[in-house]
Amino acid sequence: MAVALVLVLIVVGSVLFHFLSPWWWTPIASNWDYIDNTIIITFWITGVVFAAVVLFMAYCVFRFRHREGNQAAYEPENRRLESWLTVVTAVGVTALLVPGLFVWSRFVNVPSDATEVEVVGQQWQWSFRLPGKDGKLGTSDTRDVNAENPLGVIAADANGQDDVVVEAADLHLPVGKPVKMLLRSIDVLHDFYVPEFRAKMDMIPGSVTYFWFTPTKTGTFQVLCAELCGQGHPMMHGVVMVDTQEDYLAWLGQQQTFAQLSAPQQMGSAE
Amino acid sequence: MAEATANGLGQHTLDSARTHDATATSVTPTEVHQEHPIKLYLVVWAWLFILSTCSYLVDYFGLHGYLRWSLILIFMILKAGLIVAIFMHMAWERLALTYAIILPPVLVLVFVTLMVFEADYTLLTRMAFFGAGP
Amino acid sequence: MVDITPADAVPPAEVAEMELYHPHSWWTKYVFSQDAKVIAIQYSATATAIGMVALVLSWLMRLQLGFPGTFDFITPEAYYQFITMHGMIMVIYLLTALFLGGFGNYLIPLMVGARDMVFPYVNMLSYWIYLLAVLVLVSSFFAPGGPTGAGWTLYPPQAIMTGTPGGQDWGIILMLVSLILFIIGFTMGGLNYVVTVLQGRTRGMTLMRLPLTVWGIFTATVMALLAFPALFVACVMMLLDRALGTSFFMPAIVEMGEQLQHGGGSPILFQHLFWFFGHPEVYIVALPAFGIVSDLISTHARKNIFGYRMMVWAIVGIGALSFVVWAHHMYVSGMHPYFGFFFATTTLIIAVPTAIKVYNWVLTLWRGDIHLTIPMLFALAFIVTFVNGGLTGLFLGNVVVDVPLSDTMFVVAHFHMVMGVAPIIVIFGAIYHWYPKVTGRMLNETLGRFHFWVTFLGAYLIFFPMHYLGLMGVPRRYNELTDMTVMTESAHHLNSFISIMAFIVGFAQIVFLFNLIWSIRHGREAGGNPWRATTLEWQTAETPPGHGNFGKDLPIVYRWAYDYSVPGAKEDFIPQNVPGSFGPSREPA
Amino acid sequence: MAETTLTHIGRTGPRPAGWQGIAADWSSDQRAFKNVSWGKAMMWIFLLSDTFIFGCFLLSYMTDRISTRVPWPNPSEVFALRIGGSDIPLILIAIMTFVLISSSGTMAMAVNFGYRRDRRKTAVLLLLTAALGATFVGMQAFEWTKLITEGVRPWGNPWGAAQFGASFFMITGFHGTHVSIGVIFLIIVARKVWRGDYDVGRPGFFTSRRGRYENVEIMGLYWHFVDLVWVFIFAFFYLW
Ligand code: HEA
Ligand code: HEA
Ligand code: CUA
Ligand SMILES: [Cu+2]
Repeated sequence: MAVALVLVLIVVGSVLFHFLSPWWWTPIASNWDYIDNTIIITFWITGVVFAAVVLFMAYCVFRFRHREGNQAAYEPENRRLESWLTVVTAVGVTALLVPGLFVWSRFVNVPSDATEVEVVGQQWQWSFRLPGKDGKLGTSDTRDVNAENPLGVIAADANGQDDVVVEAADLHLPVGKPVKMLLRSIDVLHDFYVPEFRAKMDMIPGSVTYFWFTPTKTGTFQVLCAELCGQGHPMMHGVVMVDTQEDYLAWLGQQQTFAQLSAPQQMGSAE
Repeated sequence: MAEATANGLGQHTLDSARTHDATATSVTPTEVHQEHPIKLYLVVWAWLFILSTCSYLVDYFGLHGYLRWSLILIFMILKAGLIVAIFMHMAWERLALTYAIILPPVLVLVFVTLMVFEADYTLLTRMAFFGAGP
Repeated sequence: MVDITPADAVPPAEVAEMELYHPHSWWTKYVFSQDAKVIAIQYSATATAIGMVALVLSWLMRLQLGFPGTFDFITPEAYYQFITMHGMIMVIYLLTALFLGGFGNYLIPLMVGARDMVFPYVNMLSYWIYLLAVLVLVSSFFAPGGPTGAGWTLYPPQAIMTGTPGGQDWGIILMLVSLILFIIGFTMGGLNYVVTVLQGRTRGMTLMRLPLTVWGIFTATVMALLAFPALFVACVMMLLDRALGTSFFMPAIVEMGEQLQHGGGSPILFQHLFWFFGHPEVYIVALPAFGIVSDLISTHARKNIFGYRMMVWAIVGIGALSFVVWAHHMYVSGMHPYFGFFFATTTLIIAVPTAIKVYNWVLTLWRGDIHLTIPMLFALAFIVTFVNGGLTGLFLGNVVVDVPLSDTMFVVAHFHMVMGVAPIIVIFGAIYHWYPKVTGRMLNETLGRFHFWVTFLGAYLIFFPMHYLGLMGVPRRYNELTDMTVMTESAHHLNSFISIMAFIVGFAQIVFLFNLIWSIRHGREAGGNPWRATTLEWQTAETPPGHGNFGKDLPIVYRWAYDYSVPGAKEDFIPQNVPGSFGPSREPA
Repeated sequence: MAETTLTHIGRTGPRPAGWQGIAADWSSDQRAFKNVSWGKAMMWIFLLSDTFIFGCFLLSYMTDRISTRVPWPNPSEVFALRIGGSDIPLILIAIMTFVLISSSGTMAMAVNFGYRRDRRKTAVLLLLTAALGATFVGMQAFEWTKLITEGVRPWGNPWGAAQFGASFFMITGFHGTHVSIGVIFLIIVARKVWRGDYDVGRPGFFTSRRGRYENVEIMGLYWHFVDLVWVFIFAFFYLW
């Protein structure tokens, strides 16, 4: 009896907790509400299954608990029931998978009007690079990283000269424009994660990874590192500010390009 | 494989071992003798030499591209097949064992295939973002 | 085709009775023993001991998370060392060793009706190498720089760099060496378990008459033999990267402003190798639990397991499929983006055989005669926690849903529910179930019920709310949750609550350990078959079984392992070695 | 299915072949691999596990080689030997291949004579196999020395990708270790054959099981496997 009751309470408690607890995701600030919707679908399907299985179990424990003189039924198998259940499960799983795959294909295929922004991770800070006037990011090389060229932009690449370099500071993005985040690391694995944007992706040294999104709300958002990258990992916060177009341009105007940043050093070496 | 068992090469003890068992309910070790004519081994040996020479010649003549790769693979598979089938007596084992051993490596092949794509993708991003290479 | 085979028709023996190795001295009998049962106890004791270390580590982690800033000795370095060792010990040195080395050694020979493992000497070596691996692991706590803090996934490049504790000290090296030793030791044991099941069964014991426990352990062992090689290779290559300066996993890297000598390697290769091992590994610790719980449910519900044949195929199917889902741990690792489609599909397909197992467990309860003994309670708790954890696995498996949830506390909650709670609970149930066979005495019932309720409800309260932290976006592997916009005040309270529950649950384990030791002398005498179970281990002449397991003659098997409540039979169970047919012995062909 | 039922009841007679044979074997009692002893089954399964090890090694090498932008040294030139004034590509490797294949040949014949209970021939052939194996390891040592003097290191080499040396030393090293272990066991088995342990069924130290001539075959399985791996290494590392 007690056991059956506890099982029922577990289901009731879990469901109540789900609906009543104050712990829920942050308000979304990107176009990935598709993801939220998929999660909601998943919650419904799995929630129903969980409740059904545990309640059924509770019923069995209550109804078929041992009493003097009881005898269990002898029923090795029931093909019909088994295949029927298999089919239902397959349907449930498909209902989860299909929307998921559709959203994933959106997630990996970047719209052509997205602007590129490069994020560079290093222990334990974030830097950024924007393509500059030509709209193209120059190539980079970790071997070229040094105090003057912290992002390792290849100086010989003309595309790189006008790139805007934001070293260890906040990133600004214009609201409503799709961006493709190109993720690069010069030391270990990191992961660029803004909970409000829902999207995240690891950065791997020696390769460039990406994800894209469209910021839909202005405001200040915290960047978290979501891949263990050494003892400074939990401190590796950053800031992304989503601005209106004017604010964004104002900010952009104050930033320095790679050419500007490396100029004093070139003069210095000329002496 | 089935033919190999059927053509009577070796494994003549199989049947006798079973009848033997049947009569003696007591426990007797069944030892299966993999006896095959020595000549068979010599022939295989010779073939392995020939195939190795062929694969060596692929390099010696400096063949290139798909021709080279497909020849290498063909000779490799033939050699591996001979070793496993004849030298390791797989051809005369019962199919239960054969499949139990041959099938799982398919998982490695899946892994290999995926890693080909993965590695190509890595190379692609490296070329695109880091330039063609030092 | 269900053939109505006359139950007593058993083919004549075709395998030689093995000769036993007879111990000559106290040493060879109890220490360097070749008896699988002694080896099993050695394995279990070692695994439990090291498991307690991991439990204490989890307390320390929870101290830090629940009460941040209160405990100065838990530095970030120390925290990372704790989670790494906690995770690694729990998964490999506790669960894998306990299920395969412990339960496998004890139960396989007994359940298949063999005198011992096929190669007892190699089996013995297996344990000693395992012990060596554990000692190497423990030694890293005392090495300069402490154990590695790279997370149990040991991802390079950070695992071998200065920013990570133990990266440029001894920690990582000892960890890798210990893993390599573990794999070698395990392979020796694993070959024994597999060959014993395949080639060493008694007369009449067909594969389709094996108890599901054996099926679970057997399949898990086969998987381990095929999955551990990937870890072995990854460890060797990482060791070379660390010790010789090779660049298998190391691209060009700037470490704290210094250019390293490495170049051109592929960090993601390690991740693939690790998870090619790692995903099968999580099922390696799940399948034995699946098998054992099936037997517990069937025995204590006095009813045959429902859909035995499907259960077997589900185990085998899960085992095979789990080799093609590994990259679901890497959805956000930056691998080839199109892999997401493939791996999401395979991952969700695995839910189908798993679901079948769940259905069959609850359908076994249906119209059963449920005795709410302690093993049965644990079995019920297993179903609840496993279904809960498995269903959250579906969130993570669905690639796009994994994007926001990956590397958050949601993942931590998922895998604790499905691995840290569910199989551990099965272990407890199994210990309550088989302890009488091993020692001849029952465990104390009152302490047992206390242990059950605290562990089950406590663990559920620890890990169920934790999902919601992850949903909020709280990342895992953060020792400091301050300065974070996602961490609300109430979330901090939730964390403290979780920690308090963790201490309570941990305390219950100490009660359990006490029960284990106390009952060896003071438990109620059990007799040979206290649960009135059908499988062969309960039919031995002596309890605990002697060397050689079965006395003079090996048992002959006439039926499957689940003849409970057969209509027309005198008792509500018919042991496997009882000839003659009673009613419709409709065992699967 | 008729056969399945038959084996259940235990009638004798030839076991069915083909798919029916598989079903019959797996659904029979006592053992799934009929006519396969414990030792042999264990060796096969071990080799399967080992296949995964070598598979993973080769696949890691492949991944590293594909993903690096640095050109891969041309093995044909790297492993060339200067004989009589001209560079002959890969010649040493070719010879090593032939040596190893020959050892496989002698091993196969040793197994054969073992089953004919020809103690003398078996032992001699086993020793010959061991000698060829040792020669192989010796030549590998020579090759390593040569490359090391030419500047190949695990962390770099004069001609290109650093992973070249690393993969080379790792893969051939691991294979060489297998060969060396094989040589040791060959000598042990040869001694047992020579002493007649397998004729009288004397229990072995390692397994405490009675020795049988089948042990020679089990040894052979291992040895052929080592040769088999070399076939793949030769194709993928040296020729590709
Ligand atoms: C015992 C161990 C175990 C088991 C059995 C599972 C089972 C599953 N796991 Fe879990 N998992 C882990 C242990 C385990 N996992 C660990 C340790 C990690 C983290 C490692 C780390 O990063 O440190 C992890 C991480 C992990 C991830 C990666 C998350 C990330 O890092 O981003 C994913 C993603 O796909 C995943 C998925 C699944 C799925 C789909 C299952 C499925 O097999 C579950 C199937 C079961 C069910 C579905 C429930 C029963 C079914 C029904 C009742 C049927 C009804 C259902 C429907 C109709 C829909 N797991
Ligand atoms: C089987 C595996 C297992 C088990 C049992 C546990 C048990 C527990 N784990 Fe652990 N954990 C992992 C596997 C496991 N864990 C892994 C793989 C990681 C990831 C590491 C990484 O990120 O690298 C992790 C990480 C992890 C974290 C995340 C750290 C972080 O990301 O910052 C936390 C935090 O709360 C945590 C807490 C706990 C707690 C409170 C318990 C328990 O205290 C829960 C309650 C206790 C029990 C249910 C009983 C346990 C019984 C025993 C331990 C053994 C006794 C055995 C016998 C007597 C036979 N664990
Ligand atoms: Cu950067 Cu974690
Ligand atoms: Cu997984």
